[in-house]
Amino acid sequence: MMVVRPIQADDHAALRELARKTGPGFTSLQDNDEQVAAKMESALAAYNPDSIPEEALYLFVMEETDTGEVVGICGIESAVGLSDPWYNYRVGTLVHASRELNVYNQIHTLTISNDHTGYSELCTLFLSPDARHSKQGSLLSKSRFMFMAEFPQRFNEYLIAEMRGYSDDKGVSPFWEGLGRHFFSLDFAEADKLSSMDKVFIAELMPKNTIYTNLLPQSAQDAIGKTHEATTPARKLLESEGMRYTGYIDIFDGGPTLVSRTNDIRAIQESRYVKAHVTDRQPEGELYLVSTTDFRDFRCCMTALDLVGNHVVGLPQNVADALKITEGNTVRVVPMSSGRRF
Amino acid sequence: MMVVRPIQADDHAALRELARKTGPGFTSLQDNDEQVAAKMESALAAYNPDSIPEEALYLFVMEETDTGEVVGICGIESAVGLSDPWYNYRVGTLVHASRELNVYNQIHTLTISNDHTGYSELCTLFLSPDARHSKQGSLLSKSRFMFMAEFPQRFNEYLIAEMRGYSDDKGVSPFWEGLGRHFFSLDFAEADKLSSMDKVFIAELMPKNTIYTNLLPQSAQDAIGKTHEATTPARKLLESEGMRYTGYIDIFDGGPTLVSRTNDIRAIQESRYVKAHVTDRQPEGELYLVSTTDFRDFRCCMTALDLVGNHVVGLPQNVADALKITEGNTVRVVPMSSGRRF
Amino acid sequence: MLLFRPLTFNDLPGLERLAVISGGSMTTLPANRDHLSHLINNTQQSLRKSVERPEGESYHFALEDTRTGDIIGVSGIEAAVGISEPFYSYRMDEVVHASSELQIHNRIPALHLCQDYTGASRLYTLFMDAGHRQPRNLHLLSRARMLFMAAHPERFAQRLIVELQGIADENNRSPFWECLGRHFFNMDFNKANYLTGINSKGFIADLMPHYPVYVPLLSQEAQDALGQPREDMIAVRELLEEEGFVYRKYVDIFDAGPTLEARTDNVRSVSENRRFSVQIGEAADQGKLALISNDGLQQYRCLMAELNPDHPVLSEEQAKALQLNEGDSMRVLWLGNI
Amino acid sequence: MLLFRPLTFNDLPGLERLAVISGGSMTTLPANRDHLSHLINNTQQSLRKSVERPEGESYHFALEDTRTGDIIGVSGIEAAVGISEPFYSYRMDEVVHASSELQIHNRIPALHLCQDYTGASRLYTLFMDAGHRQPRNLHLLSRARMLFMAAHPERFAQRLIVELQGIADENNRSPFWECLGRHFFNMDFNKANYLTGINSKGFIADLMPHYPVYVPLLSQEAQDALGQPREDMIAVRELLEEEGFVYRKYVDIFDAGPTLEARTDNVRSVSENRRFSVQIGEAADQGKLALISNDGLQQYRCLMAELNPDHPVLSEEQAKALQLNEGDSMRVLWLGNI
Repeated sequence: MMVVRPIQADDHAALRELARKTGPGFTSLQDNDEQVAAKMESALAAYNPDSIPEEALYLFVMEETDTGEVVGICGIESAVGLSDPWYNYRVGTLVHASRELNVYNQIHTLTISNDHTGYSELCTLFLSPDARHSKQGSLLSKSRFMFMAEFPQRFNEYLIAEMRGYSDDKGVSPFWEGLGRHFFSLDFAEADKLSSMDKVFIAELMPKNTIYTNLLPQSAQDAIGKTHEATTPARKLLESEGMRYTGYIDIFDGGPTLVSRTNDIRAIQESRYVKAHVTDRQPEGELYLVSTTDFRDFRCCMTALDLVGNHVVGLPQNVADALKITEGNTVRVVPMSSGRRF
Repeated sequence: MMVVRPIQADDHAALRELARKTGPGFTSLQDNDEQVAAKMESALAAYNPDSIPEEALYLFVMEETDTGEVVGICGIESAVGLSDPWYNYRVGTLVHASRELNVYNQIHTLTISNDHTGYSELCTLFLSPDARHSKQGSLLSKSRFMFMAEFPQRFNEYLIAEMRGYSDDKGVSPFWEGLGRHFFSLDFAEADKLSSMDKVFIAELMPKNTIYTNLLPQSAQDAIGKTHEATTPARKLLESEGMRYTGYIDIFDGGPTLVSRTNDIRAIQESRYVKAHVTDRQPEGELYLVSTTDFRDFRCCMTALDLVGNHVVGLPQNVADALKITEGNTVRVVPMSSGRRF
Repeated sequence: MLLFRPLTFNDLPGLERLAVISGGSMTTLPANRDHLSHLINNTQQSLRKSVERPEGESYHFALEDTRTGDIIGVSGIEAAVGISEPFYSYRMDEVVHASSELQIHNRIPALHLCQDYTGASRLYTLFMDAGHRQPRNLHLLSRARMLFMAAHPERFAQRLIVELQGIADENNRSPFWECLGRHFFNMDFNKANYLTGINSKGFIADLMPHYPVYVPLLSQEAQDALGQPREDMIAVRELLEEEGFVYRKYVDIFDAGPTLEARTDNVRSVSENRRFSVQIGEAADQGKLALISNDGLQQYRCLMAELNPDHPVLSEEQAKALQLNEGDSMRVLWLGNI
Repeated sequence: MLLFRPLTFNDLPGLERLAVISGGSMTTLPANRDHLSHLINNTQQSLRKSVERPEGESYHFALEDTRTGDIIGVSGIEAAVGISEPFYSYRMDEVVHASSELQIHNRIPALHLCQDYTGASRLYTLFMDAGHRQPRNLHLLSRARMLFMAAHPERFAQRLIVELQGIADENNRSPFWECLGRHFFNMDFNKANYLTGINSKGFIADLMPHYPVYVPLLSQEAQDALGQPREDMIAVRELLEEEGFVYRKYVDIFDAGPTLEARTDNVRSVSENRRFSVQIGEAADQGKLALISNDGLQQYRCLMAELNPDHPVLSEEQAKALQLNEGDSMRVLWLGNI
């Protein structure tokens, strides 16, 4: 049984092992002892039941309960931009029109913004390649919404997720080539490496005045808000939960940021409390997310359910075991996917 | 029975009568022969089944079928800003921070934008005071979503609605006093009158550079995105359908613009086709919107239903009559309000 | 003899001919009869008006071949730009982008749409028939205006500017326009130029980029054109530089041609001309080249001739052309070798 | 006698005393020993350096009372601002907002954060002990710098600026700062001023408003302070205006005090001083007031005395103070009535 739960100190070796598998594109979890240790440390600090840190990184792992193996990781930043500014370009529209000349012109612009300051962020999602089946990726990603639904006071009113931007076969970003490159004395590879550690310097060097996109090469214009091929499934998943591209892009590669009011996320809005009735039956049909109400011992699984009236669900024993609950405990449930109400 | 349907040429007298009741705050339907005639004309042009005009004003009236009396009006602009630019201020955030000095400062900004160019707009909602009961205001407002669900190709991917901004007991807008006034040689009353006819001149005179809101008087800052008291119920209704304030405000009074992807509007997303089964029974329980699939003869009512399986609903005879449908016709239905799915 | 004098309504056909052969290369000289007649009318009204400080006046002059009566050139002065309608330029500023952490300090040039020259006087609409484009004629057509300014200082501002046409190819295609203006106007350069000539300029603010434009984002061709005059303007530029005009990184918003500026009082032709009492007689054998003018308004006349620097004497014909009599005062500007 | 000369490390205590009594009113003279010692060190290194064109050098001078050895004033020159760290000003431009339909044409002044003076030389850090603030001493302390510039033109830029302190009340509270800067720095003026003095200035770009600030949105008090010098700066301003400095609507980003500028060559004290061969003897009875300097670097000395304008003769004491011998060259600037 796959269960998602907060990371613990003794997950260090497993996390280190996972980091080995991520590859160079995955900047938030690199094959690097120091980074892993730092992540671990800040994540452990976040799970403090007695206080609500302004900036906390909540990290979760996905564990196969049969073997104890950790096969995935995901995270939530409670608030971005409170130490170093959080930068985006915002895509805007300006109409330049003259009735006198009968000219009407829509022009798109890019403006530096810190509009997402303080927003919560979905981050650091990685699932071991051999575990990428049976909707386990969806469980890993969406389990975070169950945690946010349970502990809303720890998160911002708004939630964002950054999608990796488009780059070509050679790994070159046309958005960077068309815009950023002119303002740097660095080549893409170097800038890319630096940006993975700290994006503040990019903002220092990027143009601060509004840019007219029609002055950029077509390839750069086309890359605005375009997701990297490898990230497209993640984008679809988040869009199905109500997150939307609203015109904010990465200042570096032009990749889109998805945004939603946290409470408008489908899984958060639709989830509700029920009493668990542990049965021998193995229910069939629609899959649900089921999570516990604990903080440090938060656990989330994916399973079919027996809906017994409005307030009770039947759960098989193996799920109850994975969640560490017993008959009559309160759990939070929500259907895995959106669907019709009537 | 109340039914909402497209305006027709012979509604002219009724519309003129309705306009008499609106009062001075309601700029889009004034007690003014010319304005009424112009509205009428452009609305009639919009209901052309053979072509899809780029800019069309779809106007609907609410009729009491028993008496034939017209008691309300509502409208949809298919696209704004395609002739004259459509202006907003966008509220943004900039972080000014220096690690060296240990200073961190969040500053809000106002930037002129035409970002909503081409968006569809909900407009011109007015219900005769004696008809303001029994959720008839909701029927009038939400019937538009049924029309948009039925004819999506006539509308933009995004939908906006402008809310009247805050003004004090004397009708003075603190936002205007703190910002706009400095850039005009006109007083508020005069500017207000002019703006009801044409907002372009305001944009011509308003500052084009980004404004730091912290330089404005506190009363003006407080009015940013704040709705006029009289408009608060309308805002709540639209928010319950998923429209959200996303930081766009009126350049004149600071009132919020609500935005949504058109397809994300609850009533549009959840509505679906069913076959009508006309019965003698008067159903009870949850209220639904029911609309026909016709264009010029589009009609929408509010009623309780009998859900018969997934694809059939039982409707009482008086509703069928009001909708001008018979047994077996296809209608679109959706619950009046959002609710739980499971 | 070539005589420099204010335009009159009789000049309309001649002016139209010049406008047509200029091929729309000059914003202020569109081949549009209404506009040209308006331009003559403005000149006549401005000359008749009693002026204390410069406002909306404009003056246009013809260079007439007195033998044939043909107008072979035109040039003008606008008393103060930006008064009745806005006057736009791009100012080229540098924006610094620095990262102390990375030890990078970039200076990025950017174009700012501005109205910094509002209130300045402007020399403009200089055009001469190709057949007469010799240095001497050019000097007469351009500098006779400065003598007019010297005679009527109250009519002009302390700051004087000239916009030189920017780089364009044989089809009058401006690389700067193609890269920048076209995106905002949706039309070709010639059309935009023509419309600017005949319309009020309010629409420029409606259409042109309002945020600064970063120079590195422009095409190389467009960057190369910044502040560069068209090839056939180089002689004009040299003439103006000799007069004391300098380029301060202001360029035309359409073709990026340079705007040159000077303090009006410091312009050589304004400050260095001298006044003499008119003597009529035998002209000098071996004189020194000079511009000679009267101090009139509607009667303003200027011509180029050789005079004896010690005892300048006008011939009968010259005096008559200048409408001067023995004992009147004349203004003389000694010229170098041209 | 009051002697003007470069600062040396022996001056540190005296300099510290001045910094303390200046009460933090001057950004460049914070009461911070490290910084002051850095300032002396820069002066000494700059004087020793062989310079072809101005870069990061800075020169600070002491006005010493030779009887007591006390330092009663300090003043400085920065060779080129904005080179090692950015140099910011606000430029006051007008933005035109016009509606042709309504026949409204508003000109709205706005402040633009800019670095337009990058590369210019700057006179700065002028401070004198209150007990000695007489016009003659002020002239010596300020203008002796210009003689130094005249002696070493290769060390300075063509453009020379001075920033005058802006309006502040008795508690050193600047109305402009209270209205604008405070919102962006979250600290009071004195602290910001102090931090600006001791830190690199990169943080200004991080904190200050980057978009133009519309003047009508400022408080009336702040608007009134734009480009106005503090009351006790008015004498300095007059001195500089006599020297040919003009205010071109650039103001300090903290207190909105005016920046004055001049072409270095045109500064009166730079252009009008003359050189004489040194003669030592009986001093003039009824001489004309003058500044006299040598052309040294580390040995640069300047003092004020009355000299016979026709045959300037130095006294033994003066010659010694100036480190000049009979037959050496000295630089003399004749002063008017002070």
